[in-house]
Amino acid sequence: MITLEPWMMLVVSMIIFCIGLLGVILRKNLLIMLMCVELMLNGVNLSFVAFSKMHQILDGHLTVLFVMTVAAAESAVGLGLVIALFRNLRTVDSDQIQMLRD
Amino acid sequence: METSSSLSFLLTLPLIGVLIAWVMPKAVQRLYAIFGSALILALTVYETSGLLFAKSADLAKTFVVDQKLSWVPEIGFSLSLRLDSVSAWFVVLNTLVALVAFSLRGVWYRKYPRLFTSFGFFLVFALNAAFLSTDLITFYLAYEAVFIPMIFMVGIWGENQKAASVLRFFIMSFLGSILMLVSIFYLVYLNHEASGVYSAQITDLIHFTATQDPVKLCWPFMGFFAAFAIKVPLVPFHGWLKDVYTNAPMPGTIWMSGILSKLGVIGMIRFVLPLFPQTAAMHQGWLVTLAAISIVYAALLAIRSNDGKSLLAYSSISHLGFVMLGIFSLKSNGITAAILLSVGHTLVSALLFFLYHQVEERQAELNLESPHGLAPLYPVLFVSLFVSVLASVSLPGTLNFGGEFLVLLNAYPVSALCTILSGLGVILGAVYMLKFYQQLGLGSDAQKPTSSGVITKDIGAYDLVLVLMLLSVIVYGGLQPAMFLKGN
Amino acid sequence: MNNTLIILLPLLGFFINGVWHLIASSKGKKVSPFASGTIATLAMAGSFALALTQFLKLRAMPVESRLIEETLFQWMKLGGLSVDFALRFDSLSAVFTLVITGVGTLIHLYSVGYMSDEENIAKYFSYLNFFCFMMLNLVLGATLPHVFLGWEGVGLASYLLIGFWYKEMPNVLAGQKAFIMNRIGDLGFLIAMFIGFKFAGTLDLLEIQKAVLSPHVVTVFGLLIFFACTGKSAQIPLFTWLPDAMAGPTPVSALIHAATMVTSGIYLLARLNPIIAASDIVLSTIAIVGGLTALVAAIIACFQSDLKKVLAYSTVSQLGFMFMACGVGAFQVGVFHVMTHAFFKALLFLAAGSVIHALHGEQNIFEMGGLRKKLPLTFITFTAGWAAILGLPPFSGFFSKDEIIYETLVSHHGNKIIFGLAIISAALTAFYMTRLYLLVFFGNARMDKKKFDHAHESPWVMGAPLAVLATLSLVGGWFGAPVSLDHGAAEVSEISPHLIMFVSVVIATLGAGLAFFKYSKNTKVEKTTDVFGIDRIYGVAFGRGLQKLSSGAAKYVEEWVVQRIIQVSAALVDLSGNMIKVLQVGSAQAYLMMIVLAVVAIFAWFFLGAGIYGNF
Amino acid sequence: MDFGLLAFSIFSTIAILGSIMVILKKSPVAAAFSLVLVFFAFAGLYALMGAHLVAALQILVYTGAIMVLFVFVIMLLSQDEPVNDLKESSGLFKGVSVLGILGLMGLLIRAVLTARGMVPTGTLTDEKIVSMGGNVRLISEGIFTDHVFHFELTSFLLLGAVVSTVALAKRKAVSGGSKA
Amino acid sequence: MIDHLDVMMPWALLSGGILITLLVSVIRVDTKRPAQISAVITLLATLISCLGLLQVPAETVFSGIVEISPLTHFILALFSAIGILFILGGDRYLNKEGLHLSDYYHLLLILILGASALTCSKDLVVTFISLEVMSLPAYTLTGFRRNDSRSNEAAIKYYILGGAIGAVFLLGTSFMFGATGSTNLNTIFTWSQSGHSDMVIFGMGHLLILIAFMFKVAAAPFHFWKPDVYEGAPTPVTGIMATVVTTAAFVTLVRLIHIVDFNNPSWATYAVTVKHVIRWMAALSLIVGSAVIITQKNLKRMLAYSSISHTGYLLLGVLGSLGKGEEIQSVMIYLFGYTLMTSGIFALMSQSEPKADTGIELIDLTGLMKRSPIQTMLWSIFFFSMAGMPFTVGFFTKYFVFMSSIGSGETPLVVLAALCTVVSAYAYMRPIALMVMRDADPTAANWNSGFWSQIVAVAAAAGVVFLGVMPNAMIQYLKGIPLIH
Repeated sequence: MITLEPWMMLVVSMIIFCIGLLGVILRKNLLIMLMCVELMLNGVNLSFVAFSKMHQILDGHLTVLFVMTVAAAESAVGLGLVIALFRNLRTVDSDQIQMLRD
Repeated sequence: METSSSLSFLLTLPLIGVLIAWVMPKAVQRLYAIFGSALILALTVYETSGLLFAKSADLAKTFVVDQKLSWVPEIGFSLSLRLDSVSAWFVVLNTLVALVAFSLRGVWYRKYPRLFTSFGFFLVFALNAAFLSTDLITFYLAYEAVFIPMIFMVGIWGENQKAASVLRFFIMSFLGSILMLVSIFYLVYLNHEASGVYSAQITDLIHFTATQDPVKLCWPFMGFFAAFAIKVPLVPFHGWLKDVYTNAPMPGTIWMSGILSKLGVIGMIRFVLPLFPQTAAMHQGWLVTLAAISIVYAALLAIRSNDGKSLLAYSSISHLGFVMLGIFSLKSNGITAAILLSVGHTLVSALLFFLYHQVEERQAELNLESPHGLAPLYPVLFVSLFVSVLASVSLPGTLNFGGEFLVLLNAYPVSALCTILSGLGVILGAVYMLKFYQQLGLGSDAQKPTSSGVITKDIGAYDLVLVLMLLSVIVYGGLQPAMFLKGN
Repeated sequence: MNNTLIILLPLLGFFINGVWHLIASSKGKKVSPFASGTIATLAMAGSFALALTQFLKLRAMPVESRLIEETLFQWMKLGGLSVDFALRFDSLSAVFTLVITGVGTLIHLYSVGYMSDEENIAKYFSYLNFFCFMMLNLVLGATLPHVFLGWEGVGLASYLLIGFWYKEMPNVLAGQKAFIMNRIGDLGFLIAMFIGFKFAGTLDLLEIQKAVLSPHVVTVFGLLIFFACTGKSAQIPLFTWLPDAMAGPTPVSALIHAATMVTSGIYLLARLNPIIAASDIVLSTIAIVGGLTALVAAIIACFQSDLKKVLAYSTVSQLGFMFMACGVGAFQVGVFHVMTHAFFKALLFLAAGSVIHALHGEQNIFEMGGLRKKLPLTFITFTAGWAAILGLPPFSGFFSKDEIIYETLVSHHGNKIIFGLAIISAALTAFYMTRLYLLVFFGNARMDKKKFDHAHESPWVMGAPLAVLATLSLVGGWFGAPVSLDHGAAEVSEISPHLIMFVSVVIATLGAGLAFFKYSKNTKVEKTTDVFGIDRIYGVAFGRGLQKLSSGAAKYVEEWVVQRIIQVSAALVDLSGNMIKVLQVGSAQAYLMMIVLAVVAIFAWFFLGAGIYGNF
Repeated sequence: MDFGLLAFSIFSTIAILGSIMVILKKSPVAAAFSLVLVFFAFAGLYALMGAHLVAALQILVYTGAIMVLFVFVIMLLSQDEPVNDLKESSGLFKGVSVLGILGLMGLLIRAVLTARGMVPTGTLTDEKIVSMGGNVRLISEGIFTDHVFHFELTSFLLLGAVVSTVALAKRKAVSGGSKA
Repeated sequence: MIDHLDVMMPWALLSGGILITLLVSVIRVDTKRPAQISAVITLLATLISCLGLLQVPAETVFSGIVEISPLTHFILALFSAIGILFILGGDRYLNKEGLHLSDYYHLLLILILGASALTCSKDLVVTFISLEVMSLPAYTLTGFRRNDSRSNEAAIKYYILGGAIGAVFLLGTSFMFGATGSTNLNTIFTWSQSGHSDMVIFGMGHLLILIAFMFKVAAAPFHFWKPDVYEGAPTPVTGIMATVVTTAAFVTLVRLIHIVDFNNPSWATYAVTVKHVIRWMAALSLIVGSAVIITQKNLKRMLAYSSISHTGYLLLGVLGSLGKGEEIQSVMIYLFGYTLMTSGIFALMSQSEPKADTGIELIDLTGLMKRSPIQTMLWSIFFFSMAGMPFTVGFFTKYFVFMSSIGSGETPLVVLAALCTVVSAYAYMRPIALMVMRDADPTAANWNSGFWSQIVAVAAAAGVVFLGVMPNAMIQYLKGIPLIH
């Protein structure tokens, strides 16, 4: 009988990671892009826990805690940047910010 | 062979010259530069007199000086200098060329004169270092360092198209030299693998390459060859030359054609042939062909040139082709003859550019398409110019004749066809050099310019003394080339 | 010491006059022609005197060891090559030295009068002295490079003197042409030296003759040497410069382009005669080329209207005779003709100069006529020269030319073709010389009346050399060739020399008669005709051809290949930069996509390369 | 099918569908709520693996803090109207991106599948964790013993984030600055 | 922890200094000077205490997750010095741009803290956190010109890409963790020394980590962010990124590459894979950097591409060091030299006063020779050094990199690098040509040498030339530093 095994979690985490990545690439709304970055981090978090489970250790859990903190800080800064941009350009569309090129 | 510390003064003196230039008032920079370089010249001749004037090659050997200063011992760099009868000539010529270049009057003594003088002395320093060094890395450093003042010299005091031309000059030369650098690294590395010592000493590397398969050494050989072929330059690596020669200020042109090109010569003699004797022998066929093509091709281009500087520039390539022919004969006699010829070429090209500048000072628009007939106005100047032209067409009795004759004599057994082809260069040389002289000096009845600010007098006393000095060396060397032929 | 002094005196004269000229001209002063000329002439006269004493010394020696050698210094030494700067005075050199210094002295003297109006007189004399110095180097030099030194040196002097009146560009260009055509020949000389050194291991003139060389090498060497001679001695194919060289002052033409320099080819062949004579191919080439040159030049001379040009082609033709002599192995005869030719041709030129001088520069023979009364001395001396070149006995030309014609028939290497060429050329010589003679001195005066009235006999400084040379033209042949070069000399032959003598005189008379018939009355103006168009062909081939080649090299190779390669590589780098830049679109998401693609590529590579990893 | 697998299937399906919704929803608010859904599903997955502390913090930090922040900003910037920005990109771009991501996903899954049957390096089975005082206790101990450097570093991270946010969000720029 | 206080002194000083600076700026809100002075004093103290500890042997603290070694002290000292240079050199620029906020100094200090933590981390999670500690201030500083949309844009791009790549790094960490059960580098290395069957997940994780740092050092094809970010960021921030961030990232990259025991035969095939990846990236970076640099007109973009090509050279050094840890000094020397010249260039760049707000264009340099010979000389020295001309430190940096990669059989790549050097040398000579050979364009920027920035530039130039002539001390010291293990 099939039972729940950590590798299944890993597969899910990979799928979530990739969906997050795809979201960052495809969405034009900066806020949604930021959300997708969170999605990626979540995917990785899941894999940490799954690996932790596999190895029968708890380090992965600890890591996830720190990642969460980092994610929070990062999204705060990200949102700050988006706000600053919005003040100047009145937009959160990533297509509007292609002045720097070549 | 003696070991002494007397060599380092050949490097320190010009550096001191650089420093003093910034103390001297701007108004006396020319005077200072002339006296400074003359003093260095005198000291250099004194220092090298044992080698220069030795009666025989064996006697000269006793005057060879070696000096090794530790520099960056961590990676085996050392400042290895060697003064032998080859480098002695180049070192002396270097200062002599500097003296000639410094003697020219022009915009460089009005605009940033201190910078000009210090660049000049720095060139002397870097070139001396390159000529004396027997450590490949040191040589490379000095070889590259020459660019720095040269770029600025063309850039600051040059003529119209200077930016493009100097960039092209820099990039092409840099391309060659960096390929050489990679080759040097490669050899140093291989030597390290074999002997466990990091050394770029030419002697060590020669020992090493002697044990190697010449086919394997093909690539490093090409790297070295590329650097020096571009520097000399050999056709078809000459694309940079004409523009930068014509756009450079005259002292820069004199430096470039007179002595910078000799970096390639000494590189071939000192490094390429000793390091890769068998590889060079493998490639001798096309090397000799390339030299012959350079001679004829550059001469053909010179015939068509209607600008004095570019004519002289092409003639420089053509004559250096003879030097290369002598070197690629791969015989010690041929190489000795090539050294003789490069001494001659240095003197003659410095002299020709110097005198051409004198003519230019007197008549601004010098187009070789029509005759100017200036000779009767400035008889002494034009007699000097004519004698220099004769030396350039290597009339017997001049230094260049001895060089070209001996080069061809030694190249003939290697490749009769290429020698005959090169011989055509002698004929073509007469064609364009006579054109050069005739269009400047002969023909129509010229009038002295009346506008102020233009020199209307014949060549000045100081300039005349300088010219006579060079001419006497050329003629003396033509009659007594034995002095220059003490082997390498 | 004397050998050295022989060459040093002209050198000294060169320096004195040269420096004098420079000082004077930079101060804007004029040099006295008399003083300057005296210095130059004295230098030459001293040289001549020394040469005479050396000659007498030589005569006193036993025949087989007639050689006075002086080594000044070692010139070049490199590896197996050792070249001394040495002067060798032997019989052959003696002839040439005496001719050079003797005739030279006379022409210097003549120039004092002829060039008295010249502004840069000191320069002129310094050049003349310089020429003599170089010419003496040529004939006294002991090694091939030394000969080459003189060889090029006389070319240079010739260049300078042809273009002496350098304000006229054609003169300069004529000089340039001479110099460059000579240089073409010199290339042969150079390569001959290389071959000589490669196979004989020496460049010493005596040693190289002793060297054992394979027939092949000898042939190539000889042909190259002869090629060099065609340049210097104006033979086919390199003869066209000589007529142009008449742009120089007439005494120069007399000295350089008639008496001395152009004969240095003969000198060289005679000097190297053992090697030259060792190859039949070389000899017959020389003979054929010489014969053809004699004929062609003679034909051209018949159609010239310029006084000096006629003489110039005549010189070419006479040089052809000398080469014919060498070509049939009769070197001593050739040298003999050099000597006699030096006398009478110098005389003819100087007399022509006297005519030109009298007519203030008029050179067209159809603008002359009837001058025999006006210029009696010139007329008489010219007559002597005329007779000599025609080969009328007992004038000097008779002896030498007759002997050449004889040798072409009877020598080992001679044959009927060469004989035929010689005979026809001799007839033509008589024709055009007589034509010239008649047009200048007889008939009506065809120039302006005023000009005719102004014409007057030259001063004594010009007259005296004429007289001396006329005498020499008369007696010069009586001594026979004072050298003994016995290679290929005629053996006992069934053809009597007297028969040939008779034939040649008859032929000369026929030619002269024909000319007399045509020109004694009829003085219809003839334009100069470029009979063979050789000059034109050369102009196209060398002048335009070289220009074309040069512009072709500049355009097609330099611009389209060399510079284009640089431009294209620069453009390629630039293009690649711009193409890579296309990816830099400015959108973070696009960047991320490219990163993803790169990651996928790396992982794919990892899996492909890592197929052996792990347990799958 | 046991409970774990069933719960896993449900939670993972919710998570995957929720994430897909995040990138498909036109309105940012809708996307944000989809994301919340995903976070909840993740909490469930964590709980399934016995990571109770992580599950709890997932809810607290992500859903409680980060997502609130997001929604707040969305509202602040009035970005709640739906915009179909997926249409804006070119088909090629989308196609290549999707293909690339699918490839990446395949490779990543291929890689993690090799982790099946991995030999555990630790010995902390569920039973042992319970015997040692539970998940939370062990983790907390870890934070203040072995991972104290992480902790301290994180404090500077937060400090940096605070300063950053302040610097960025300051309404008025000091124009001209002090021209000292 | 307390027993390591002696070696942790610089850290204590730095962290304490950050807090004090914060406090100071809260106390005196009206002026920014106190924060500036406090920051300089903090960095100075850190620098001095680091220099005092340069000879202390390496040891690990915090239960093996932080390694304190001469290298880390050296790097911290270097970072502090750079920090001081940029605070002083950028003073003028900040005033001019109205950016003179105390936040700038806080962020700068935190960035330096994060960067130095990155270099001494022996744990992947710590690496991740310190990466973020370094990156967050970097994002903010990039967007520090809040009223300039270009600056915003650059920050956002940097942030989006950096965040995504951070996740990628974390995924790699997770894979490593999954494969080995630990995130500690020593444990991972020990694990790799014994042959294991599940290498795929490990290798994948390793590659992910490498990719993340390749992104940080901007190796092609992960370089796209760099030109945009460089251009948009305020000039001193660009300078900080080019020096501190790049150096920290590179040192960490080298450390992370070597967590696999390449000498172990079971990793031979993987070693080849990694080598290929690095080789390709080096080649691409060289090509991209030097080919695009010649098309650039904006000075900062130019320097961005220049730094991409320098990344290529550095990767050559990394390649040379692969599997032989003792060879790594080529990278260190390169970084040191590169840092020196970049500091100088940015100090000079902050002296410009462009007339248009498009940033500093090449055209702004035209005719500088006439206006300011000293600045021209300084520019020339730095550009010559960039091109690797002799008698500048740039030559020696290239020397070591070339030597070490020739030593590992990468000669074709070195030839490519040499050719790229020529191409980029053209790009470096072009501004010199503009300065010297052209008259000033009417739209060219004014150049006013501020006191401090000039001192910084002169000091950097003196360092460049001195180390180009007498590199002994640098070589001796950096040779003696073991980077790995």
